[in-house]
Amino acid sequence: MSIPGEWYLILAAALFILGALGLLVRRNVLVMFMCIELMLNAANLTFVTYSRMLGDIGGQVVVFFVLVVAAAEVVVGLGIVVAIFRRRASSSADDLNALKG
Amino acid sequence: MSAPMLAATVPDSLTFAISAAVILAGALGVITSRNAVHAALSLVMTLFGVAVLFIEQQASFLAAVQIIVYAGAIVVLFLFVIMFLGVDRRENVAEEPLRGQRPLAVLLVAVAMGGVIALGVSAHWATGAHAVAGSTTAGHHSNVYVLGKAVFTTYLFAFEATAALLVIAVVGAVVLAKRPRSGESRGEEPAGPEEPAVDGSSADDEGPGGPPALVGGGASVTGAADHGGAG
Amino acid sequence: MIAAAVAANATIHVPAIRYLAIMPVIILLGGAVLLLAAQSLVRRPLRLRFATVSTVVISLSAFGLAWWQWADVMDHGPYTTIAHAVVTDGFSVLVTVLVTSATVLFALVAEGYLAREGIEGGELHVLALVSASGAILMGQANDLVIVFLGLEILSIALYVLTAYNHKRTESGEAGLKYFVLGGFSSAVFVYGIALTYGATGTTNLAQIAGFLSRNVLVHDGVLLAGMSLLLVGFAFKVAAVPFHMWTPDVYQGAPSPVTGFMAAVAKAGGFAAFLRVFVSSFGVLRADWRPIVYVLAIVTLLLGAGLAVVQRDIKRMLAYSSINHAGFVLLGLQAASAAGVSAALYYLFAYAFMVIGSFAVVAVIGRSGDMEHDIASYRGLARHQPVLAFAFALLLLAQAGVPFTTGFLTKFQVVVASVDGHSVPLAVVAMGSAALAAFFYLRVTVLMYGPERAAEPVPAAAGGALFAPASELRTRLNAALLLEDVPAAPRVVAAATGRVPVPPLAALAIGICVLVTVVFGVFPAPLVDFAHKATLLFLP
Amino acid sequence: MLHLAYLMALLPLAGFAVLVAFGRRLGDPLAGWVGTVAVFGAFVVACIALGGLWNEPASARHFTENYFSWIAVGGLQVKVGLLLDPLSMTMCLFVTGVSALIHLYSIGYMKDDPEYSKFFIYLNLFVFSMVLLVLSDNLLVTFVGWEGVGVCSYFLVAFWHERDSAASAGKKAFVYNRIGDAGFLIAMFLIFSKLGTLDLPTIFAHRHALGGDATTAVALLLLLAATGKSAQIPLFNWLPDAMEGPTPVSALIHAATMVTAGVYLLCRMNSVLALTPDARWVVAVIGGVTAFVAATIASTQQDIKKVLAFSTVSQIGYMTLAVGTGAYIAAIFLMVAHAFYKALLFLGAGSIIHGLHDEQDLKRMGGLARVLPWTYATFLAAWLAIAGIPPLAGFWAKGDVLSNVFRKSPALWALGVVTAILTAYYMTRLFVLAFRGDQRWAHAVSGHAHEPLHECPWVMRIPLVVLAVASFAGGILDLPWVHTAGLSSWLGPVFGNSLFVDHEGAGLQTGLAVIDGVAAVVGLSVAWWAWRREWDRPALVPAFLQRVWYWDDFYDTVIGRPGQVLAKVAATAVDGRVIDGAVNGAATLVRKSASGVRRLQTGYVRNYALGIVLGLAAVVAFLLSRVWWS
Amino acid sequence: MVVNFPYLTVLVLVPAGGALAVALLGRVRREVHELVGIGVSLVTLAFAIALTVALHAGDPGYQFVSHHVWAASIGVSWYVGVDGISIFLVLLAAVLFPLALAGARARSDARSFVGWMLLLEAACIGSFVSLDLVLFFLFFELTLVPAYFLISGWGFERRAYAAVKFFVYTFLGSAFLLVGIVVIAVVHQNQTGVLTFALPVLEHTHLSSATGILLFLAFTAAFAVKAPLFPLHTWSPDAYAEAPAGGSIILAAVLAKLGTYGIIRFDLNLFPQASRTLAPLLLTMAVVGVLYGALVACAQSDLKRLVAYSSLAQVGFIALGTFALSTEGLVGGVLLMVNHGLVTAAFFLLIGWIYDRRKSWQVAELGGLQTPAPLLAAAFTVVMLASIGLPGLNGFVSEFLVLAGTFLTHRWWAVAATVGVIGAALYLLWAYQQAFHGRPRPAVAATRDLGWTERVVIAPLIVLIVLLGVYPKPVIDRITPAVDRLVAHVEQVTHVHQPEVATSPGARGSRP
Repeated sequence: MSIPGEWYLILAAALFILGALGLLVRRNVLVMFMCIELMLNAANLTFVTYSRMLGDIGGQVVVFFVLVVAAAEVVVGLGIVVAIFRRRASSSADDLNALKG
Repeated sequence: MSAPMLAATVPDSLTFAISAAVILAGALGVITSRNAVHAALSLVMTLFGVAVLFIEQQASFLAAVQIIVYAGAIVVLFLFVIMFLGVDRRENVAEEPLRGQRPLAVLLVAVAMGGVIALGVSAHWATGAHAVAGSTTAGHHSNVYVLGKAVFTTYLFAFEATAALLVIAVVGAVVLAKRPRSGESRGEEPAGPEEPAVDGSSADDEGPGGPPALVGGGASVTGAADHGGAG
Repeated sequence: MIAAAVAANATIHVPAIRYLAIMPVIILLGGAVLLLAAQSLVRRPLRLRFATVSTVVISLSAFGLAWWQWADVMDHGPYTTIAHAVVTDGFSVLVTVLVTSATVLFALVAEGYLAREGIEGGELHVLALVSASGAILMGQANDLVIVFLGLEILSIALYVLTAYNHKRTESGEAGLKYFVLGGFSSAVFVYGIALTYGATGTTNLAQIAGFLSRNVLVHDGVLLAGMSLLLVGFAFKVAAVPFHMWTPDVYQGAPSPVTGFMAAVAKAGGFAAFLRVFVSSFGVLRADWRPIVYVLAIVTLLLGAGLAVVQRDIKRMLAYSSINHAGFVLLGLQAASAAGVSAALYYLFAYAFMVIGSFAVVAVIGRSGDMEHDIASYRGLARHQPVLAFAFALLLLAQAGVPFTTGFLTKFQVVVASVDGHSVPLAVVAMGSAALAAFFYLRVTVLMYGPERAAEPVPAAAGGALFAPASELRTRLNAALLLEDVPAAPRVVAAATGRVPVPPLAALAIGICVLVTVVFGVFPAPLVDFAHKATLLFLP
Repeated sequence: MLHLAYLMALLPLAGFAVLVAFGRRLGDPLAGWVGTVAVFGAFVVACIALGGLWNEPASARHFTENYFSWIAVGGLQVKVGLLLDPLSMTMCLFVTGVSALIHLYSIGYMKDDPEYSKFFIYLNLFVFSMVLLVLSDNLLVTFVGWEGVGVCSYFLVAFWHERDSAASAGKKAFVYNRIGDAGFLIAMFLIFSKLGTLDLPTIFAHRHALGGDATTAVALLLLLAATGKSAQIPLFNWLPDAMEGPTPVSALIHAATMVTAGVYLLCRMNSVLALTPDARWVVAVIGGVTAFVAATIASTQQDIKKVLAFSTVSQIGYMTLAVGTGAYIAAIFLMVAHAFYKALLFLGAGSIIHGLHDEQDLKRMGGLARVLPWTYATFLAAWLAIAGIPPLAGFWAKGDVLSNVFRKSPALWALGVVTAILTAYYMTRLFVLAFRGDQRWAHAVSGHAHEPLHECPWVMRIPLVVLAVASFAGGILDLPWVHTAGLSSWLGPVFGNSLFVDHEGAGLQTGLAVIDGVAAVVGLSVAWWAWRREWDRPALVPAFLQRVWYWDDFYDTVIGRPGQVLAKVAATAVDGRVIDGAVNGAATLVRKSASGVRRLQTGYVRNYALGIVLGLAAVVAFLLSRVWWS
Repeated sequence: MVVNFPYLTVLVLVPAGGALAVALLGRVRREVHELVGIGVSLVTLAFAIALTVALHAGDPGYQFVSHHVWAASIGVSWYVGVDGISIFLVLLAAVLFPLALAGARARSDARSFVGWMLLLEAACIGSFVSLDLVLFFLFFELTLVPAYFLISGWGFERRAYAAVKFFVYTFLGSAFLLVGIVVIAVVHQNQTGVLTFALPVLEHTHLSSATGILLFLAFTAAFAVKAPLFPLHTWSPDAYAEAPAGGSIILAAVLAKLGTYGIIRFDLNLFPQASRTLAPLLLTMAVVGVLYGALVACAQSDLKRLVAYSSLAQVGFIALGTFALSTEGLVGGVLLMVNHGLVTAAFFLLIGWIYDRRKSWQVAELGGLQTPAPLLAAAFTVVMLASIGLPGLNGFVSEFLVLAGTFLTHRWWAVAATVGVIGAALYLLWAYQQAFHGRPRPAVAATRDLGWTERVVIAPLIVLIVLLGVYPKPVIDRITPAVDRLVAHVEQVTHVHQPEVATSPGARGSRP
């Protein structure tokens, strides 16, 4: 008898929330990206758990796609960071506030 | 809630408990470590924990992909950029320049946590129909087989559509990493080895199959899919 | 090892595919890839023109195919294909038509822009094509996974496009902000899919709807949480308040043609999926989500219009105006009816032309460096370039909802839908916000049709000393309202004198936008009927 | 022949039209002649019409004719038509007659004025309006004439528009009249709402349907109209100012004709008035008090025309008093007589002013009898007539009024007698100061050496003479002992039952007449004694009276200035700050609040994320609340 | 005339086409643009006159109707027609536009000016002839655009402020109108299953009293702003004052009539019950407007603002007559719309000419104009007297009808408004005295009198002012049947009848 799905789901929720918290409190853009990855992982964990709970393979397939998306996102995101870094040597999100109001 | 927990076997319980601890610790590490490199390593911890839980839930293929793509490729890319940019300096985590940001964030998190727990206590978590897209264990096939079949039937179109994402990733990386032609920017000197793999190999690599060179995991993904399809 | 485990007879039956359904996407994506490859074959001086022409041709082919699809749908009815992952109905075809035409216009506008800015353009067009395919996918998605992928294809390409102009720091900043927030909202969205999946057992929209109609889950926590997360994801994409905050920054920072594209296509894609998912799949739960959309719409309408009033940067102003427009489209969504859907679609369609045209003008006026976006740059434009000024004024007034433009019919139809859905106060708020919005559109036209300098020698109308206090009060108020005089920085004034070169293709694009806006405003029947026939595959 | 009656109105109108079109080209004096001939034509038509009417039996002297439908909406049917009966006939006769004379006079008087033709345009328009007022068989068309004469009065008072005082006086005249007009209008609405018509014969026929309160209201509202037009308390003080107009205008409009329109209106509506004794009392009191107050003021004025103006007010007060007592015929009698001698007085004054080059101050006259013999002689007749010296017209007419009043109210009669004394007093004072004593006008003519003081030309003399004869002999129109032949029998059928008929004995009547005569002589003698030698007696001209009982100051303080303040407050504070302020304030509010919200758009991406999370929390909280609270 | 010829469509399209033609004319001499503009508007005028003559006077219904589906799926149709009420407003617009074009020429850029003016004419006429609510709204809103450009393009010192205020204020008002239009159509659709915006059909919609009142308020909000009724008038002094002469003429004389016309045409037809219920409110607004307008006008030293406030008072009279809901009042109201249009147009023409000469509207700076410019003064006098309501000129007939009609149903409001009659004399005569009387200063003494073109332009207005004052019957006879029909409709729905005014008093009993 394995651990009930609810525990996984709550764990995933906690992970998701921690990821969101990290995004809100961290200034380093790269760490913010990582926090997004945390959130995606939480979603993945949820998918897999549901896949087990419902006995449905669909959840696992979705995780597969989420992984691809995450990869593509990271590539582009890091590309943007690199492009910006050429102009200013800072990866702090708080330094980017020329556009406002 | 506690009763089912007790009903679980000890190894399962232990595995879950340890993995959960690892996952949360890793997550906390990401959001608290001053050094971006440490954060990336913490992220690996979490990813690993998640992979364990995937296995624990009979999603062994995804666990493998998780390790290879995430830990193996994405985090490496992170580290690569961190090192390349030289921004592995410490960030003063204790200080928050934006007024009200942190208290509000923590408050929201607390509330959300409370909501989740309340939801967990009161509601049914999984109310959905069972095995809509196909059973996880259809005909006692392996996880990979079942997964592969789902990918090429129910999710065929989604699978094909991911090709577009990879095209974007390729082109995006090329565009963004391209050095400004007329130089008012910092990088006046000849281009350093900025992601040469991207620049070099992707330009002539096209097609829905996606370029394997971009992400380490990309090859695995396509490879696995090809494999399933062939089978 | 895995291969060995597979039984020899366990073949996988690839689902049936109606290629016509996905042909526009294939053309766009394939074209993008081919274009990318072909770029290297073309000599550098011709590269830009080549890319533009290719993009136009590719988009036009997709556009033509969309009409084929339309005929097909009208003759044989809507259908789903590829294991019910995509749907071809009037709705999806309209979105396709919209997106492809927006892409054509974008290509025309971008040509001149790129030439002026001296930026390599091939990838820009490739990315735009791919992004457009994402939007189309969102329009024809019948599965949350496809929605998600479409969303990501659309968004990630847009992140790159936003950061495309590496000569402008704003471009990079905007790209990064867009990316961080977009990634965040994607995560939220995915989590929403996960919860919905858990609650319904499927990600297929039709199956979700079927499940919900068969099972009474009206107040299921997980389902509602999932739905609300999806709603937030969409709301972010369509820039509904309070999920809008990226919009002004990104619109301002992105290259002007991209901004127009983004405003038209991203909004269309986002709303297309939003409408389909919520009206079709969650139709049963409309009692739950309609109040949320109601409030969202009100806040979006008012905040969008209100904040636009205080902007000085035309792109920011148009960004806030696009938020206001999103509020109007939300009216159609809030109605949660066939009329609402078609009104929203019509709105998106008409708006696409207005906004691309507007940003085309902005791109032209932005001058080299894409920096002249203070509204003072428009001072006296009508003197130098009356046609350009008139076109811009017309597009702005159409956005304000002036009659005999599509802009009026857009508002009219969402109001009809809203009233039909018994949301009269919402309709009133919407029209009230339109009046507020008129204020800032007019501000620009005031400048364009005003004198070139801040103060012109005015005919001597000696002020009655009797009313000195009152007139003094008025003067102060006028200054406060930013009406009388927008003090411009010397740089701006210097730059603003003289004609701005208008690239011929951009002029063509602006002309098309104006023509569509006016012709279908005066003879609305074709477009209105189009939107009316473009119903969803199913409505609960 | 009665069918030609419309020509009475049409001829002046034609004159007006011709002068509008060609006046300037015709020029001086041809334009004046055109105008004069038109009005003379009207007079001739009036005489012909009189003949026609005279030939009818007394009970059938009532001719109506409709020309065209002016307004026809729902119940409101207004036709332009005329009502010719002895009352309107009488009015027409003296209106056109006096007008013709004054036109003739004006040809001389206005000579060399740069806007000569315009003067006759206005005059012809005035005559047309006056005839319309008098002849109309419909209250609304009467109102047209009523307003027409008002606006002509405005034009003519402000004729010398470069003078600020003239312009102000014109405006004042119009506005005061306008206040009265409001009363007229409301009275018409009331009648219309009650009777559904404004047609005079119909109103008379169905007057009982009005109901008691409405009748009183109508009567009082018409009285308000009359006080405006006829310069009665409380709206009398525009008339003295109106003397800024050229003197023929004062003679015609502000003495003989227009100002009596109010009295005419009340006479016209006699059958309605008859139903409301309360209102008639008010009319009588207003008339009596006005007569007295104006007479006191007239006794102290220095300006020759002002004296005459207040005298006019006073005399019309008599007429109003007569109307109030129901003595309509007496009122009309006095009106006609007054038209003769007051026109004459004004024309005489005009002759003096003309001769003295626009000098109007009595202090700078004196001894004119020798220089202006024609004027002097004719003025003499008018003076005696108005003073009430028998057997001139004034004596008979005023006597008729007073004897009627006596039976109605001895108190008012006493007031009337005192007024009669005052009348004789101030007229004598004027006469003496102008024609007797030293010649104090040397400097007035000093600047005009090339044009020495002279008697007026013959065109001006003819009217003087004609009017002098009329003033002298006007009494024969209605001598008390020949009631069967004079005005009484002529007008009697018009008033019928509503006429107050005095049945006092001949003795009493004679006694009253003697008292009148004595009063006149007393007033005359006192003035003669007081002013024959002295021309400056401050004790006899108290400031209180000179300043018109502070009447203007009172209006200015109570209405004028608060009104101005109110208007200014309304314009600046209410309209500018409140109403417009609300609009601009709303705009500012939008801007301010937007600027506030704008500060939330900090540019920090993490703030934006927080915004998303907040919105997310709100949405989730809302939906989950439905779980828990359902 | 040919029965099926779309006369009204042509009437709308002629000026619209003219606008297009002027826009396409290219860079030719300004006189050419102006002549084309005048020519086109004269053709329109000829059409309008022909229609007026051809109108069946006794027919209360809509005539020259043409009805084409415009956008079927949203129920909107091109549905135009005129009755005795609207034909004169069409005629008014057709008369005033050529005069405004000829009499108040643009200082610069004649092409755009003429183009906008012609477009405005098309929009105005379109509004007056629309029988489809949405079509009406379209034209109603369309008027804003050219008006806005006219003010902001050729206006005076504070034109930007005035133009935007005008646009946004009226736009805000019509926001409610649009929602109201949609609501009544939807209610009708729910009752009958047919989605239509045709006025004659929607008339028969059954509305609950609460809905009726809300809709009435929504409609009236737009119309009251446009009219403008107190206290929603504050855009008008600014707009009238800052607009160029041509703009002021059209704004005050034609455009503002859209508001009062809308009230009569739509409020009364669609919401008779609510109109009657809320009549006291509207009447009070009207009366306050009459008195307040006069009061504030008394404090104006600027001729244009003065006329603006006098317009407020006049519009108050129109609203008064309308909400009296009696035949007399309504006929008076409609007539007053025409009359006020003529008078205000003449006012603004003259004021424009004064400005051309003296570069000022401040009465204090004009003093003594009558001496050098007697014709100007004469024309001004006639117009002023018409505005004051002098009998024999056009203003009186309508004002009297309005007041008499109001008195029948709402006595005290009429009495209060009658007091307002005094006010007009007060401020207009004061202004006239300040501007025209007195001894001219040397600068003023050199002022030109009216030239030939100016005489030709003002003469038709003066003639009409006099003609309508002396013989308004042809107009009244055509207005009355339509108004009768309207009143009958209101009475039928509300079951309240106006006090009957018997033509023969003998037949009358006691009155209510």
